[in-house]
Amino acid sequence: MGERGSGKALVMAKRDLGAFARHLAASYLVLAPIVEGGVTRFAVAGVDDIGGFGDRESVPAPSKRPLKEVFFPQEEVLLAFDAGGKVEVAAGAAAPADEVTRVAFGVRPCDARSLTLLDLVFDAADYKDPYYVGRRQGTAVVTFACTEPGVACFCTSVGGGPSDEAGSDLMLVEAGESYLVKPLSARGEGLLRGFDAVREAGDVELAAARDAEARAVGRVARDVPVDAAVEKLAGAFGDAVWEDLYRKCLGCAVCTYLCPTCHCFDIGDEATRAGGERVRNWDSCMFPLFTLHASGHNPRPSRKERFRQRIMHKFNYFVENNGRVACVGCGRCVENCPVNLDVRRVLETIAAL
Amino acid sequence: MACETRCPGGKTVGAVLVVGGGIGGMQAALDLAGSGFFVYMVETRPAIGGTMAQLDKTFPTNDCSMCIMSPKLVECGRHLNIDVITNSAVERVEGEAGDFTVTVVNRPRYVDPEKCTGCGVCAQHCPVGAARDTFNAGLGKRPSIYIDYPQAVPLAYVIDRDTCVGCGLCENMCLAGAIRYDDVPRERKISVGAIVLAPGFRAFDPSLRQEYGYGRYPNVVTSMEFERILSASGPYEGRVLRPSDGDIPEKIAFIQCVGSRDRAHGGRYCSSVCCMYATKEAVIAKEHAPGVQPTIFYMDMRSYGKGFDAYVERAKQEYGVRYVRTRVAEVAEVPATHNLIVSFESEHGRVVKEEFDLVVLSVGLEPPEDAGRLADVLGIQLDENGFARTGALDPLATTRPGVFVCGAMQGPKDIPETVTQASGASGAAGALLGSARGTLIREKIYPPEKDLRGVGPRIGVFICHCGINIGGVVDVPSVVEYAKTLPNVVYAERNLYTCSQDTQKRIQEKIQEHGLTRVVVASCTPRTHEPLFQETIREAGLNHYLFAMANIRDQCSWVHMHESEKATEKAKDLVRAAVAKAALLEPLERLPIEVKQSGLVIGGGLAGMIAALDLAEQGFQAYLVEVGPELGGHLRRIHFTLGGDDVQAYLRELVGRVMSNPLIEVHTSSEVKEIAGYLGNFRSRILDRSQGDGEAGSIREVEFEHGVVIVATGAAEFRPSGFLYGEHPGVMTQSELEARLASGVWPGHEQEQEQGQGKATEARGGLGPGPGLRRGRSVVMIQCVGSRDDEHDYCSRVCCSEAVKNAIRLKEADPDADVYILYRDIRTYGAREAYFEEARRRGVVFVRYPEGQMPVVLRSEAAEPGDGGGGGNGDGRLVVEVTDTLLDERLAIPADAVVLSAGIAPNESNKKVAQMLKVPLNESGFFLEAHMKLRPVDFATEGVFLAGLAHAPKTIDETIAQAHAAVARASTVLASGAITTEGIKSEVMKTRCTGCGLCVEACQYKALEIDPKDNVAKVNPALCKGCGLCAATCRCGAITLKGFTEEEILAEVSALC
Amino acid sequence: MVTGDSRAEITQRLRDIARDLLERGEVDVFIGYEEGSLPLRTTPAFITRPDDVSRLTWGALCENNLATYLPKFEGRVGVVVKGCDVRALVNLIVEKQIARDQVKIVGVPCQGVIDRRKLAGAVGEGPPVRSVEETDGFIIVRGSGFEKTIPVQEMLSPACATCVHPVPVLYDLLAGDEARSRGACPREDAFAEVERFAGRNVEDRFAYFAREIERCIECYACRQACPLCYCPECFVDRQSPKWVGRWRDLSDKMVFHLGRVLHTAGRCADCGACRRACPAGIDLRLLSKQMEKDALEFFGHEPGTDLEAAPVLATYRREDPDDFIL
Amino acid sequence: MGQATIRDAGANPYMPELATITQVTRETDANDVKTFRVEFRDPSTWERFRYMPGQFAEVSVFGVGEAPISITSSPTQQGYLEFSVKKMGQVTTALHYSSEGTVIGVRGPYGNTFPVADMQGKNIIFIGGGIGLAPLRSLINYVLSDEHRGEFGRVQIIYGARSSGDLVFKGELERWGARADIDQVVTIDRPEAGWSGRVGFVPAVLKEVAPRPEGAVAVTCGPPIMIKFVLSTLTELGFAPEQVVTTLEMRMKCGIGKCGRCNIGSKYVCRDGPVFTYRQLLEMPQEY
Repeated sequence: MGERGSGKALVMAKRDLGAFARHLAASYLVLAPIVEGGVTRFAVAGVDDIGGFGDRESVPAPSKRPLKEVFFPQEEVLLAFDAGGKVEVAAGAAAPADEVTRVAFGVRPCDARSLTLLDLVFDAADYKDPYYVGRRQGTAVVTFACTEPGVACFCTSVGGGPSDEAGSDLMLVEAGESYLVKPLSARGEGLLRGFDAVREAGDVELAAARDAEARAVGRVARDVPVDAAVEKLAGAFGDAVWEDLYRKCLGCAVCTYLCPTCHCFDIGDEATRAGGERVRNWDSCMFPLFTLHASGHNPRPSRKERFRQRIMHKFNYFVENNGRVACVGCGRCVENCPVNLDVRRVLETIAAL
Repeated sequence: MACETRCPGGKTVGAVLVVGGGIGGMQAALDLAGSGFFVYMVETRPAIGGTMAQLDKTFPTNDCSMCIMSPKLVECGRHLNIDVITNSAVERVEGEAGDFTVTVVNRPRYVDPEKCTGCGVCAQHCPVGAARDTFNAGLGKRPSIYIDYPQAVPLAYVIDRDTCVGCGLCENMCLAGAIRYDDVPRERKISVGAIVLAPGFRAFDPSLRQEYGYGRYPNVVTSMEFERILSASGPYEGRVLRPSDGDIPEKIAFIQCVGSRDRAHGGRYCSSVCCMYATKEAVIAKEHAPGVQPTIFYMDMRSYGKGFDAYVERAKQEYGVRYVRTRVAEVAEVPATHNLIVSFESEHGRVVKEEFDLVVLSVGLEPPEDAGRLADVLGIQLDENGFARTGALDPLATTRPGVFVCGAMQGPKDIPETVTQASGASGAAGALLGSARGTLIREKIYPPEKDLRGVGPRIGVFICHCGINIGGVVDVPSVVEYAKTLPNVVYAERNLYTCSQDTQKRIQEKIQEHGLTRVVVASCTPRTHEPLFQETIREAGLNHYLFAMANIRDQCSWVHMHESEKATEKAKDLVRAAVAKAALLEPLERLPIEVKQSGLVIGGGLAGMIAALDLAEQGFQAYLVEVGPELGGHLRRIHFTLGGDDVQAYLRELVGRVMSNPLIEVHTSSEVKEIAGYLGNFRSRILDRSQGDGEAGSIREVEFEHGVVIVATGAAEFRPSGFLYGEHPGVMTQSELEARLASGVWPGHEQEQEQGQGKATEARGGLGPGPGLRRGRSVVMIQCVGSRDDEHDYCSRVCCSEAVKNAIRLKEADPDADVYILYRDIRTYGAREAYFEEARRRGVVFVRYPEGQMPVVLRSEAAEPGDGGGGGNGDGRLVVEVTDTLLDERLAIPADAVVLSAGIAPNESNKKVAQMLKVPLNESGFFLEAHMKLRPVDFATEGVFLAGLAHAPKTIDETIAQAHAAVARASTVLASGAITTEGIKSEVMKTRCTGCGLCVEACQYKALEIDPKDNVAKVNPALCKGCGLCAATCRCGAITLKGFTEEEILAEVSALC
Repeated sequence: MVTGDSRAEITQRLRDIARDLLERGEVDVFIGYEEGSLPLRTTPAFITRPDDVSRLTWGALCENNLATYLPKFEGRVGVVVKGCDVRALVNLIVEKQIARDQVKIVGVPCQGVIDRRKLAGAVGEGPPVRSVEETDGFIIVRGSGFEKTIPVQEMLSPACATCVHPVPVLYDLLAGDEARSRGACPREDAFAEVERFAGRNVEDRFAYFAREIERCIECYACRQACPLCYCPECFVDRQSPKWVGRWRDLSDKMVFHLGRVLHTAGRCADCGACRRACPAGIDLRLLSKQMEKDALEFFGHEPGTDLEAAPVLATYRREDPDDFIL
Repeated sequence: MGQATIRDAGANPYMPELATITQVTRETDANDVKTFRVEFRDPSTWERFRYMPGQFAEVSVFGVGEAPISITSSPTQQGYLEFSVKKMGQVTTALHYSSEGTVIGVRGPYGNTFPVADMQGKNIIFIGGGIGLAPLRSLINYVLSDEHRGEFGRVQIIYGARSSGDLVFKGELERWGARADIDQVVTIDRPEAGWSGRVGFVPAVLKEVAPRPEGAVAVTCGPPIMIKFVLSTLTELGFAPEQVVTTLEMRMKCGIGKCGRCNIGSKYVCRDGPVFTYRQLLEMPQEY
């Protein structure tokens, strides 16, 4: 988002991360991956949470819940109305913001990349979603390059990578005892304003960062033939392969809800006697109700069609409309599928058609 | 049918005259009209309703009397085939059974009932305000132009010319122009085939008992006056106050047997109901004014009916009602306070004087005022007490063919007995007139249902004041105003009594006027009143089910009696919920179902045989299934009645009639294996072993289809344990004694014959010498063996009379014999009291033993070997040890025979039958009827009826009446050949159904099955009773109960949140 | 104690059985387990050709309850079941979701399955596990720069600890030796955990469930993984009436979870599928276990052990106790 | 297809305009279809709300929810909008229970429009079934309006319903039928007492009437099964897929191409539709 930063790489000592956290917390609302009941999600974080981020030996790849909920929460009130017929935008719903008030901190590159995909939907040319756009404009994204990608990761297969810069305003890359600090936008630079514990990066740090990046890229285990799959999918709608592929799918929404790029939603009213609210919630193409008509007709009546829709939408329809696959390879759907229905294997199967 | 033989002249008129519009008359009229006869109901008072309309509550359920009765009132009032002729009397009866011509004289009412709207403006302006209010038992005052009570049917005013000053104000005020000062008596001739008498009773006039001071002391009131005091619609609006000063009395004395069991002043008979109504009044008084301390002075506690003992027990334990066994000698007034001093003898013989604030005289029931005149007009005989004479074996028939009787006219009785007899009498009349069934009735034609498809809800709300019942607690006008603000409500109003006939008309007018598409009534309970209102809106063209009810009485004013404001808020909540539900209501369809015109009678005892015969005589096929090898049941063990009728001869005659009736198919040694189906369309399978058991091919499996089931499985004498029963040949039960007496096992037989009493003796089965009982010796009877104890919480009702009967027999045979009856209460209710008296007169010794101290039967230490005889078989003589409460002494009575008055125990097999039919048993193991008071022979399960000992212990005449009643009720179903199902039914949504079949298991009515084709559940709408169990069972939410859809219920609930 | 040998043995038996069933044409599909795409995972395998039976595997990581695929299954199917799985399958037969003659039940005497959450805890934070090896009662996990050997018995799913029927109560074929199954939990110990929990005060108990349920993201993986949740339309999805609001606050989530527990009460035999499927790790076992206990105590009903017994809470008998209702 | 209206990017697209129901017309005998005429409470709304035939709006009953409903009035009829609604789900039921004076929410117009420009100078054949006449009615009245009538050739209307009671817009059908510049055939599925018009299913009637494809455009809307047979009949009659226009129905929530519900292939019915040519349909997955 916004204009590109100067690109001048800086460096800060790892031990100064706490100070940086305090610096950020002084001016912004900081949202960082917090563990709640065993589930990591982006939530308002304290200085210790942020400062401790770098102390972890190695941060396990992406938070369980995706970054998208910072911008597109699972449930949000769009409008409020009263019995007298007054309708207004719900209090607290984000209006377009002129300045950055929030920082998403400790974001992984795949999640940051997902924002550039969501932008295509919510910040489209014809209709803009003011709730998303407002939060997006008001939130800077501070990303940590991955050094130890997870076993389910396949970011490199979808155009991303452990140090992919897309969607980030500021990126921190581990370089020995320091972090290489890369401002990627004016907003990223803004975050550093007034923070003194950075200096310009030297060759040693740059080299160390490069090494770490290369190592990380090497650790992204799978090379998924995404392009081949995308190509095959164009003609695969009617293929018998779906019959085998969907079979073990349970039809739950784990993959779509935890996906950083899935963005389907539902709108409904909640009434009280005095009025009510119009509420938006995540929805999932995996649910039969998603497409069920009031007449009882369902264009996608079985799990097979719904499973196909998910794959087709991400790797075919979205590509047709936007030129990009709607996947950042974060591996959440792979990791969390109750039956280990691995999208990478699905793509491999399709590519092999 | 039977008419050809019974109705001389062959002409049979398909109409019946019912004399009396009380609960008995109404029940008889409704049953008759329901089974195809036109009914003329003649009532002397200006409105029907009778005594029950005056009662506050009814025992033993404490139901509000008016509340349970008013649906019947209204139904009578609006029934197409009941002509209610009030303010009238029967003047002449000519003709004979099958074709009577009756002259009815219509006394002037001075108000045209066709024109009167019941608005009451006339009464408001009547200058006379102090006429004696007869409805309120004289406690209140009323104008000269009046109605008895607000729900009166017909709702038309009447002028009491005795007090009317003739000012003409009412005529001036009446917008309807209904006043007719010049009204004159009119005669009307009606033609009927039979007559049912139900004129009720007259309360004993207690001023005849000078010593109790009634009429002199203001605070001595009759039980009926007290009933009105308790009633919310009474003179004190339900507050317990005493007449002298309007204070709340603390100590209230109830004096029993005022005019009953009293040779000197009233009837010799027991009035049967006073013990219970006094208990009820004591309990209700206590509920109304918790500070009240009621004391009931009684002689014997005659709580002999079903559930009555438990009721009295509750009165004692829960309400602290005090019971004192004594006969009150005198009541005197303390002039300064108008308090009353009650003098009585304590149990131990001391004279005690106790001061009370109020004395209630439990007055007895006497024959109705014009019983004598009626008897003359109708040409029937009265008995020695002035009640209609009937036979013990034909309790509903008067001495004139074609004239039947029911209720208190036949003898004192309570409401269920009356209702039973009323149905029974209507059944008997129906049997007489079977061939003319349906010839004179008119069919109800409804206006077409309005097409409301897609029309949004326009709701009308009618909120009932119900006297002070609701209005005394809930601020009804504010609820009305509130209702007007609710969504979809286009009209709201309050009514004094929403259930009254004029309000029904009003609701219909409002439906038309405001284009209402849904109606909400906020009043009492849908259980009693929903059908009434549904009928009302249907007559206005709305589907029955576009109706919702808010129960702001039971669920609001009653339970929040002391929190008026909160109750008002709650009433609003309840109305809001009902309105929310009403908005979603959809029209539902009632389906017609064909009815097989036949009945299965389970049990071939007295009740079963009578029922089968009645069915046959009414023209329906009967299948009579008896488990034993012979017909007769318990009756086979009874040889004579109290009055001396030869029961066995009667039984032989009855069996003969049953066996020879071509419409009765008898299966003895047979067992019902399976009953499937539903009202109108049952299908049963029985195993008939009458051709032998076990041999190949001898067991026949028979199947038949039938429209109704009558459960008459009977009961048996309890088989005692202890008392040396079965161990000593001198210990026997009453029926065993009776068998011996019948076969003449008594010395002195010859002597009696010599004395010229042979004829009588012969008629009584012939007494002769035999083992076990010898002249000049002692017989001890022990009452309540297997009754009123820990295992049997009920009174067996018949044992006292049986003991008295057999004791008299023994004394007749040998006046020197010592006959003892050890008892707790002697319950010779009704006319049986005379036999109790006779027994005492003959020297039978009655010894009362205390609660919980059963007499003990021992072998005598000093056996007298020389005695010989049947008893002297080496077992020795018997000694009965008992504590005499009167003497407060332990007695040891030597006995050569001990007779155990064993109770009536329910059949074990009842459980199986209950399960097959899905009908309930009560805690004692007897079948539980649909409603203790007003549906005594019906089950909640439609098409299944009940008679005889299977219901509860009862006497022969009661059993006979009940059997007639069961068939009368059944014939309301069978007669029309078709019935209409309820609209509330389950519906399966196929797309949600998984075919798991759990609903099939859950359904108690076998209304569901899995359709094998598409593997989803399917409802049989004819079988579905709309109970909703399947809907609750279905996890997938595939089953909806129409009329109670989840949307509707949730709308109701969320309206409350 | 499971041994490497018995794992291999059972795997071989399963393959033989599957091959046999498919070759004889007794089943159209054989559902078992195969190696998964991640180190700690196996995945359901739908085998239709005898040649593919070699994909089948067996081990302590075979966690899924395959009975969940059976409702309204078209054609004849063979399915591998553990002791707990088959109890769900019995329910499905009782509830007519699959015909007994359409399914070949291949039982495995169960030695318990690994709880991945527990294992993750044992491995600790740090670099991810990249490979796993199962040997003689141990599981060896390896990642960049580390290797840990962990006893399988300590890693078992909590449901396994209270399992009273490790050997399937119903099967057509048994792939293994009954004697080698994990010892059954003594009946009296099966409910120790819920009894302890029930002893806590009501606030504590509520707080526990509130904490669990708060994490729910309404992905309905628990429902979808549950073999007993086969309603064509779940009550949470109903639009008319709408039982569950869209505000998705705690009470709505509670309605779902508690409603689901009640719908499976008297049927659920604690296979643990819901808990395993949940991405938020919500544990409602205590509640469903309590239901199991109540069904047993009040009605003498042990879910999924009797083909003749209908779900106890969906049927009514006069003699059913009701004194606990009020 | 016509160009979708692009709204002011700064506006909140979820914010409905308030409109008052000013007239409710019962359409069918069963009263399961009603036409609601609504007027914006704020007249300036009309400046933002410019629509063309084929477009729809998200209509909301506050407290119940929103539903996409095609606009059945023609932009040539000014000062009000009309929606014909069949009682189906929650919102439509709530609408049915709303009376005149009720304030509802309307946001839109959404979706593309009938390709009015491409139809210029051509004969137009309207083929409707049941409530499917509602979107066509907008275009019919547009075409028949004084200001536009000259831009189009002959107009043919083939309309059918299950029974005479299920026909909608009966008054207009009569007026159209009376016009000389229109060939109109109204049919019902089964014979019926008192019905003197044609009997038979719409595709069969279409086959009989056999409109000529030359210089013509067929516009059809109705139940899916009818559309299926109408499309094949038109093909038989020689209509090229490009000459056939229909509108699709899909479950929708946002109306602005975001919520994902109405996605068919790479199209979003709310944004890229609801009007599609048969050609386009042939290129889309059969998931509607």
